[in-house]
This record gives sequence, C-alpha cells and structure tokens, in this order.
Amino acid sequence: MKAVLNTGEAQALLQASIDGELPDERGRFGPFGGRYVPETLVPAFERLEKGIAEHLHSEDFQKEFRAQLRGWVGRPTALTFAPRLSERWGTEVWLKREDLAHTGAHKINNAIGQALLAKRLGAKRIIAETGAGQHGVASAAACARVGLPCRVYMGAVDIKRQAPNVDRMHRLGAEVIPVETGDKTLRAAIDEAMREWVADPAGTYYLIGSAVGPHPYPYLVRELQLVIGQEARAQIIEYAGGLPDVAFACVGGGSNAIGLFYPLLGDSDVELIGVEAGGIGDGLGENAATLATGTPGVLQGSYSIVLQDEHGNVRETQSISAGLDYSGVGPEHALLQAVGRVTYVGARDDEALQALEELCETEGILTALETAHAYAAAKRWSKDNPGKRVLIGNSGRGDKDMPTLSRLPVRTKYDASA
Amino acid sequence: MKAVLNTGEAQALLQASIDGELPDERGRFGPFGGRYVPETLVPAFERLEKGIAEHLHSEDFQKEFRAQLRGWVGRPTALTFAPRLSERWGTEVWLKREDLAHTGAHKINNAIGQALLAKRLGAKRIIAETGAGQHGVASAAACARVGLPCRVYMGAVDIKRQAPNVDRMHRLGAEVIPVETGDKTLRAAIDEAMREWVADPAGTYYLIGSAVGPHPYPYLVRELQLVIGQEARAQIIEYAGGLPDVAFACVGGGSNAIGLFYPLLGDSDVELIGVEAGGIGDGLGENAATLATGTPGVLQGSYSIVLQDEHGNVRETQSISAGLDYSGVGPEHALLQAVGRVTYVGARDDEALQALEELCETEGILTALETAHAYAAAKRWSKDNPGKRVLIGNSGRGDKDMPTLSRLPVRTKYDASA
Amino acid sequence: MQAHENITAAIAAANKDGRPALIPFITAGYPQPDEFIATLKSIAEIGDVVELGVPFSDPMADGMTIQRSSFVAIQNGVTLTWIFEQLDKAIGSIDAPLVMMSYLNPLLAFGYEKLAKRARETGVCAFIVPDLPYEESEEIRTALDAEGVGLIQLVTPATPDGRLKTLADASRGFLYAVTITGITGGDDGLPADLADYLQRVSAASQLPVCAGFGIRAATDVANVGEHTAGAIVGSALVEVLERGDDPAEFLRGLR
Amino acid sequence: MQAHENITAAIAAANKDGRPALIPFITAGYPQPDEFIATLKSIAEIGDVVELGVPFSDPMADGMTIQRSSFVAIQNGVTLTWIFEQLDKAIGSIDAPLVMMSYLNPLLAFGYEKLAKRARETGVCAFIVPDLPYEESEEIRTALDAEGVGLIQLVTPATPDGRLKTLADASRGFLYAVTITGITGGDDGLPADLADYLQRVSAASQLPVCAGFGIRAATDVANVGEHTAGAIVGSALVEVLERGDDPAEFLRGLR
Ligand SMILES: Cc1ncc(COP(=O)(O)O)c(C=O)c1O
Ligand SMILES: Cc1ncc(COP(=O)(O)O)c(C=O)c1O
Repeated sequence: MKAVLNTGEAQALLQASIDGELPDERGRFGPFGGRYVPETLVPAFERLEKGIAEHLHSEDFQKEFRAQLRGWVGRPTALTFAPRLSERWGTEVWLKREDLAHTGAHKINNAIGQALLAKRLGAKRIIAETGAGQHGVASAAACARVGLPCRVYMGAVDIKRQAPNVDRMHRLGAEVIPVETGDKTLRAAIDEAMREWVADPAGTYYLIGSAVGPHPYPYLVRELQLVIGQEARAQIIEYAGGLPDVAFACVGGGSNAIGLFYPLLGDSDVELIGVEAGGIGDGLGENAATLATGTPGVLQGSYSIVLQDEHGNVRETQSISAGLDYSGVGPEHALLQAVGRVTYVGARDDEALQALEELCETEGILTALETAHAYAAAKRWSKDNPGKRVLIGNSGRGDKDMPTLSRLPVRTKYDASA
Repeated sequence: MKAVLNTGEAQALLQASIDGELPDERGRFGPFGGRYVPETLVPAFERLEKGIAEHLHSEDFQKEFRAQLRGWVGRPTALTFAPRLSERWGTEVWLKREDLAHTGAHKINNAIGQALLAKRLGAKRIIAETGAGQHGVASAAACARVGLPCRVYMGAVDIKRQAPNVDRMHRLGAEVIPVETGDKTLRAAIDEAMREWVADPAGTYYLIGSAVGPHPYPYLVRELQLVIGQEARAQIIEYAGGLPDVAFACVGGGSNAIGLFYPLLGDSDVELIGVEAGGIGDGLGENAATLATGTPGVLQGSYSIVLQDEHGNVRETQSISAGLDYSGVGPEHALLQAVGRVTYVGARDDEALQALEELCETEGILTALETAHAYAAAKRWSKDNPGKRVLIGNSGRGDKDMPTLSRLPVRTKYDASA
Repeated sequence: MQAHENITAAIAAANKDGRPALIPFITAGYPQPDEFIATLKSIAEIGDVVELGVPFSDPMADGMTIQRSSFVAIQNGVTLTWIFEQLDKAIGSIDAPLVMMSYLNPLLAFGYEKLAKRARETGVCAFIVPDLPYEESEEIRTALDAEGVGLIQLVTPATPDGRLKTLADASRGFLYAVTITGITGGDDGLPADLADYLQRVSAASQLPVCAGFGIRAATDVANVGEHTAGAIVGSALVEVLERGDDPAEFLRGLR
Repeated sequence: MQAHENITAAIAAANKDGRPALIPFITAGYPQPDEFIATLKSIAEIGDVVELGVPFSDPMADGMTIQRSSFVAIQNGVTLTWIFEQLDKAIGSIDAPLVMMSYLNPLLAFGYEKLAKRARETGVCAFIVPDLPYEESEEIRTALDAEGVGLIQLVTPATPDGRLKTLADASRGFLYAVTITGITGGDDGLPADLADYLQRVSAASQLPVCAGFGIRAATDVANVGEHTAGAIVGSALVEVLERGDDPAEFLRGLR
C-alpha cells in the first residue's frame, strides 16, 4: 500500500476531497482508509454501510438529526470573539464554542447522530469506547435520549485522570467497563470495544467516538461533525466580515478537526492547521504526534498514519490530555497531510497548560486540555502573522480535567512575555 | 412594615408589576424590598443606582450586553422538548436549557451583565459570594472576560460539597475565601462579602449572585436574567405553537425563577410555580422553604420573607442543594406570592434526587440538584394535570454536584411507578 | 425631658469635667448571661453612656470579635425580650443612660411600639441600628419618638456634606461619627486625616458628636476627644470580656 | 507443488488415517523465546499442521489468553524477523507444515514480497490474517501467490451463502470455519447448531474445512471432526503453555 503521492495525484485527490467524492466506494481517502476487520464483523459493517446509504442523507433522518442538534445539543454553538487574547497575541482571534454543546464537547454531535442511526438500524444496545470520557458521556447521554442501553469501554489510566466524566457516565445510566489490557488508554479501549462487538455483532451498535476505524466510520463521523465548520464558516463571515486566514483544531482521532476543516477545504486562502499532542518531547513514546512523526500502517481497521516501531507494533504514547493520547489518526487526515492541504504540528504538555491558563485569564473560558493544544499552536503562529484572523475550534470544556489540573499550581499572574 | 395585602392592593400591585412599574423609586415591590445597609455603603449604593439609571437601558450598554450573551455566553440557550419524560408524566414537557450557558447555569447572564456595569462604573475589583459555586464560577469567568480581579466568598460547608466549582474558580483566576462564620453556607458568605465591601466601598463592586439584597440589586438581577423568560416564551410559541399551561423554576434567592417568570407575568393563563428546597422534612430547620414557611423580616438588606425565629434571628436551613440552602428570598417573590400570581411549593431532597435520576435516564440530561427540585414539583403537578404543556427552567447542570451524588448509589433502573 | 436628652446631658457633663465622654459597648449577656447585670453596672460606673449590643444572627457590619460574642450570646439564649427583663430588675441601679445597638430584624420582630415602650421603661434612651439608613427609618423613628426614645444616626468619612447635615439633624442623643470605612474591630488604628473629618462632622452637628470604630487605647480616646465630645469603645472591650479580664479596670485605663 | 498444498495434503493424510487433522496454535516465542523451536518441534510431532501466532500489540480479535501471550512475547523481543530467523535454524527438523497467523500491520511493516519469500524459505505454507477481510486482500494475496504461499480465509456462522462461496474459492491450504461469533478463547463451548453450519461450509468448499475457536477438549475435536476435516486448538493450548504444563501431552490427549 503506497502512502506517498506525486503532485498530480495529490492535486486530483485534493480536488476530489473538496468535491465531496471521498471516501470512494471502497472507503478510501486516496491511499488511506479501507476496512480491516475480522470476518465476523463483515456482515455488521455491510448493514451499517447500507443503513448509512439509506438514512444518513435522507430528508427524514436529517430533519430528526437537525432537530436534536438544535433542541437538545444546543446548536448552533456560539462563535466568540476573544478581544483580550487578540490583544495579547496581535491577531484577531475567534473561537468556535463546542464546549457549550450539551455534555461539554463536540463529541455529542456524533454521538446523537449515531444513536439515532442505531435506533433506525434496530440495534438493541450500544457500545462505545472513550479516552477523555467526553465521548463516553456524550454516548451515555445520547443513548438515554433515544432510549438504548449503553456500555462504555475506558482505559484504566483514563478512568483515573478523567474521574468526573466517569461519574457522569454512571449517572447517565451507562455501564463503564475499565480496560486493563494494552496501554490502558484509548487504543486499548477501542480494541476492547471491537472485541465486544465481535462477540455480539447482530444486536450491538458500536458507536465510535472519532473519525477513525474501519470504513464507513471515518466518513460517518465526518458527516455528523461537519456542522461545526458549516456554522463557524457562516458565523465568521457574518460577525467578522470574512473568512479566517487560518483555522486551528486539536487532533486526537481527528473528529473535531475534520468537522471544522472539511467545510473550509475549498477555501484555498484559509490555512488549516491540525495540532497533535507533543507530550513531553520529541523522543520515541514521549508524545502522540502521529501525523508529524508516524508512518503508514493499519491500526484498528484503517490504513492511516500510525505511531509504530519497525516491526509494526503500535507504540505507546504520552500526553497530558487523554483525548489526544492515541497512536493512530483518522485516514482523512493522513490524506489531507499527504496532499498538503492541512499542516499538522505538535504542542507540548507545558505549552498546552500555559495556553489553558492564558485563555482562562484573558477570556474566562476554561477549555479542555485537548483543546488547549490548538491554542498553544495558534499562539506560536500569531507571533509570525500579526494582524491575521485566526479561527480556533474550541472543542470542549475543561471541567473534566480538574483532577489533572488540580495537581498543578495555578499561576496567579500570567507572564505575558512568555 | 406590613406584609399582608387586601384584594384591591394585591390587584393593583400585580398590575403595576406586569406594567413594569416595580420596584418603585424607593426600591419597593409593594411592601417588600428597600435598602437596609450600613451608612458606609450608602454612597456606594447611590453610585450604583445612578450607574444603573444611566447605563442599564442605554442602547450602548444593551448592545454590549447582548453581544456578550450571544457571543460568549452562547445565547439563546436551547428549548428542549422532552419526549420520554413527557410520556412518563403524561404532560408535554419543555426545558429551558440554562445548563448550556457558558459555565453551566443561568448565573452567567447576571455575572457578565454586572461585570460590564462594574467596568463602566470604574470599579477596580469585584467581590462576590457563592453558594453552589455557580455564581462564583460565573463571576470569575465574567471578571476574566472584562479584565477585573475577582474575590469570591464561599461558605466552608459549600466548599466541601461543591468542590469541582472551587477548582474552576481558582483556574479562572479568582481568589476563593472560605467563610467559617455563621452557618458556613450562602448566608454567611453574603454577610462576609458585605463586610468586605463595607471595608472598601469605593473601588469595589459587589457582584451579587441572586435577586436578593438591598435595592437596586433585586431589580438589576431581574433585568439581567429576564432574557431567560423572553427567549423561552418566544421559543415555546414557535416550537410548540403556544404558551405553556404552567412554568416551574427552582427558587434559592430567586434569580432564575424571576428571569423565567417575569416575562410571563402578564400571561394570566400561564400558572407560575416556584419550587423551594423542602430539605428532609417540614420541621424547623429541616428545609429552606422560605416563602412556604417563613415570615416577613429584614435580612441582608431587604425586607422580604425570612426563615427566622420569633426573636428575628435567622434560622439555619437544610437542603441537599447548596444553591437553594438559603434562609431568605428575593423581595419580588415575596410580592408575587402576596398578590397570588406565583405559587411557591417545596420539594424534598429525596424527591429532587429521584427527579434528577429520572431526567438522566429519560433525556440524557444531568441537571443541577437545585434544578432537580423544579422537576420534582413538575412531576407531582403533572399527575393531576394530564395533557397540559409544562415549561421547566433547567437552571444549571449537575457536574458540580458529583461529590454529593457520588456518595449516593445510582439506581440502575428507575421505578416508573414511583 | 425626652429620654434621649439624658444621653446628651451625660456627655455634656463629662465634657464639663474637661474630658471626652467614654461610651463603652458590650454585647448583652456576653460572655455569661447571669453576669450581665453585674457587668453592666460596673461598666456604667465608669462609662458616661453605655451601649448595649443585641445579639443577631447576621451581624454584617461587625468584625470577628463582635460576631463571635453575638453567636455565643444567642447560643446562651440572649434575646431582646430577655435583655429587657434583666434591665427591669436593675432599674435605678445603673448609673449611665443606655443606648441599644441592634440590627433591624430583631426590633422588627419585637414590634416597634412595644419596643419604644419597653425601652423607655428600662432606661434605654436611644437606639443605634447599623443596617438602617435614614431613608428607611421613618417607621421606627415615629414609634420611638412617641416615647421620647432617640434614634442615633451614623455618619462616615464618605458621607457627603448635604447628607451629613440631614443625618446630624435627624440624630438624637448624639451623632455617631464612624472613624473608619470598614467594619467594627479593625486593627489598623485611626486614620491619619481623622482630625479634619471629625471637625467637619462636629461643625455640622448641633448635638455632641461621638466617635467610634477602631478606638482601642487611651491615646485613641484622647485623640478623638480633641475634636469630638466622646469616644465609643466596642471590640476592644469585648475582647477584654472574651479573655475573662476585668472590664472596669480596662475602662479606667482609657480615661 | 505450491507450498500451501502441503497443508491440504497433511490434512488429507490425517483424514485418511480416519481422524480429523489436529492443528495446534501457539504464540511464537511464548512463554520463553529460547524454548520456541523445541516447543514447536514437539507440537509438530503431534499436530498435522501447526499454526504460529505472530505477536501484535493490538490483537483485537483475540481473547485474554492470546492477548497475554502476545504481550509477553513482544516484551521478550519476539518479532516477525526473529521468528523467521529461528525457523531458518530449524529447517528440515519440523514435521508439520506451518501456518502463520498475524494481524496485517506486522506483515505490512515487513513488506509483502520479502514476507512471501521468507515464508517459502522457512516452511510457512500459508497465512491467516484475522483483520484482513477478502475485499482488502488483493495486494498481499498477489505477493504470496507468487511464492506459492496461501492465504487462508475465515468464514463464520454469520457469513451469507454467496460470500461463503467467494471465500471458499479464494482460500488456500484449508478453509477456516470459525465456530462461534466472538473472539478466541471463549469459555462457552461449541454452539448447539454447529453441525448444520459446518456441513454448510464443507459443502461450499473444495478445500478441506478446519474448525477453530472454542475447541478445548477431545470431545470438541471429535465433535467438529464429524463434519470437517480438522480442528484448530488455540487458547486451550496457550493456557497449557501459560501454566508451564507439557503441550505435547495435552495435544496427545486431544487425538
Ligand atoms: C474536548 C476534546 N477535544 C478533542 C478531542 C480529541 O478527539 P478528536 O480528535 O476526535 O476531536 C477530545 C477527545 O476526547 C476531546 O474530549
Ligand atoms: C443551577 C442553579 N439553579 C438555581 C440556583 C438558585 O439560585 P436562584 O434562585 O438565584 O436562581 C443556583 C444557585 O447557585 C444554581 O446554581
């Protein structure tokens, strides 16, 4: 399987992407994507694919989905101008406020969409995995809303660092299964959810939490998340009088990023920058900067970029943020990097923490640790691009990160020169 | 000071209320309200009153306030139809989603409004009190947003039961001062904030968190919160095709309730029901059902209904919810009860907890313990009023209540017959 | 003679002796209810006027010392009714006119008319109500007036001149000049520009002016005494009671 | 003769002996890398075909037992390269044709052409790739084909008839009939309607059909043997290795 594209191929694939032609009928975003699943799951995936073809863009489903987004999720979410941050950074900063969506992150757009789909497909129960817990909470809430039982797999490490979300899942009626295998974080949780699904593919709907996994998940999740970018694009034109010069989003699996970026792909003047977890450094296993430092491979059902050793074993990652602490990434991002449309950079733990505090102090918004990575990169970019208009996907709120943050001192006064 | 009204007086006062003529120039809602403050604060109150007269309804201020509500707070908040809850209760239930507002409760409407006002009045710093911590978090966020330092007084008891909010305040740059005096809850925190203000009335703005306190606070807070009712009224007419038959809101100090009720006062077919904390029972000190069981008195600067003994000493209260655990109530509610426009009922701790779980299970919404009281009363009402349209003010989210809730078992299956 | 004129007269008498009037404050029934009258008597022998605090659950204008004393007194069952009953027993045996300091709510609960009557009966010549600004005071003032009992007004360094005049005219017994912006019991001592302020207040007032808040030592009494007719000593005296020391001895040291 | 035909032949030989072929599975290099070849040899004396698991970090189709063995093997440095090197040393001394079970990613990392060549050289006659459905298999299949190495397809009780035919035709060596819906190592035993299913699979296949998943005891082997050409024993054998018991003895008990 090739992963390097010549200029002609790259241009053609970018255009296909902009024209909405990807993934192709084989679930490919150029070379990336596909469906690498156990034979046991093949019928389930065929049902899912058929179900998506039948429902997803039907008027009826879209009406139901839009009604839930408006009436329950609270969409459209606000677009916030950040005057004090803008002054500090020397750019014009706008924030797309997914933290204001029900349950506190963009994850809910996808969760309620898939829960509605599962209901139409006749599922008897829902399983999901979660890293930061946001997708678990979103799934628990969405399942309650549509009336389906929900079981969430979560790595034991993440259970510890995102304790508030575990409690919330319980309250929302979900069963939370601690995953003690593998790296005990998001990747192990996905493996475990897949196993559970293999054991009971007929009645179970697997509600995946990011734009990763076997086809048609990366496509499905993108379609459910692109409301972020559609709204943001219209709002920034309305409020600011034009498109941004650049848009930033953090990238774990890549769902909030693809949701924000996808509707902007055709706006060639808008630079798009995905921000991965730079962890504690550039060394092996010290970060989760998949696109920046990984190589092509098949992980969890999809051909994409993977953090792996030369034997094809997946490498453990490190990040202060559970939601970015993942060795894989959605295949569409692998393509967007390969064709040069999106740049992927890293932000380190300490930069993210500093950005989180700066946003608290200047705008009174406590953002998620995941999201804070996007701010850190946007701040760096602003230094070299004074006066430009910056759009940041504020993917979630930081309440869930309190156990992690409360172990760190609050810096009473932010050092503006830093 | 009289508190009982004859029919003619009651009718006239209700009409004055509907016509927007209250409070009068002395800060009175009929017999209630006024300004009982130390002489040291009189100049500060005169400045505040002048400032409100000058700014609050100026086009300029309203534009700025509305822009913050839309762009930062995330207004309008959604109005959610609750199909599964409706089916259970036999009524048509709609929820006004203040939990989706920035920082997670209606408190932010007031906090950002007053912070903007404080800025215009030249304040150098902000002090605030908080019970559940929602107002503290909202104040911390609003102060960061406008660039003013913030200090929050919070009872030691509340600091324990609303720990997540304490961490959030710290992160948002506020100083949190534990109050060890008095009952160590909201009332003591207000006393302490007042003391602090008396010590430095010139540069300090006291950002009160509910529709209580000396004139002009009850008026100011109402004006900043009535956006809740204005939106809800328009939304329910648009979505449901008409006004509700009844509206419920929980009442601590009464800010979310007055915000929801005020724009509906003139709709005489809409029954209005405020729900206070019934605590563990009807006995003395076992609840915080001020309007239901209190007597007229002056507490914290205002003549209203107070839970007090025959000597005029204020009684300690009991409630599972920090935000309702208060012996006083806003003077406008005292009037609305006296004129018979709003009925005030109680909901006990256990009823509130049960309602919280039922909402989680049926609609995937984890509401605040305060708010849960409104659901409990609405559920009771629904039994006797099948088929009616019910509007509930969903004043905040329950994330902050996790320390309290996690001490209690989750009931895996809700007993629908209960 | 109106009851509140007793106060004015007592202050004038002290001034005639060439010294500022000394007005000690105690929280009624603190620290022990059964010592109340004894303590009051011993204080009234030294003080020219005595201020009695009615304990209240929400003393929002008071610092830690008086708050603490208030809570202890409430816990010990001290109420306004009880205080009047104690004073009944002591009628004729207390050397100084009394002023009662109370937040509004206990007075409201007691009933204004009954209050005025009981005050007159028990030698309480005036009231200080720290959370009652002039604008809200008409109802209680009318009731007290009917019995000749005064309502003492407070002024502060931040009170503008026009308002100062209004308050001075409305006050009865004396005019209470709050020396500092803040609550009772502050440790910061008296402000530097005190003299100007106190002279301004004295100039505006027909009544004697007494200064209170932050007066802890003989030098403070002498200091305010240069510009006013008397000094009120509150938190410092309550601290003496709290420590179990002799209040009379402490007060003698202030004269 | 193509390499994968060795497998078909070995199964046929067992069947000729009047018994189902026995196909033991071990995770290569587990529990101790230095015992790998010795274990393999002893197993190959009893098994008709031996299935070697390549350890992988994300064994998403495997149950706890094989997961654990996989992690231990990785920790002990077992890689595909290492496995081939070990097999190099044992060429000629292993009695049974080998099948390699690997998730796709280690194979992809190794390179398909090199993989096919090394497989042929070391007696690996076919591959089972549990996360590679037929639709994604063309590239690796072409490479393996070039060296005569087979790609064994799996079918499950949920596989519809049309697809069953496609998979049966595409398979080489044997057709793998997964007996249960689920992951390896389930404890629930074999399902009741197994016979129908296995007969349906056998009828669709030109190749011998071997059944795997959930086969733990001699009765299981006999049971599936009534309808298929062979039985694959995985988790149960790995458990034996985990306990430190003798795998050969366990396998003899199954025949
Ligand atoms: C707030 C927030 N942002 C971002 C992410 C990363 O996920 P994704 O890359 O799919 O948007 C998470 C994952 O949990 C999250 O909670
Ligand atoms: C969510 C929520 N609802 C209601 C209240 C009660 O306050 P009020 O009566 O002023 O609305 C609080 C107070 O903290 C709160 O946090």
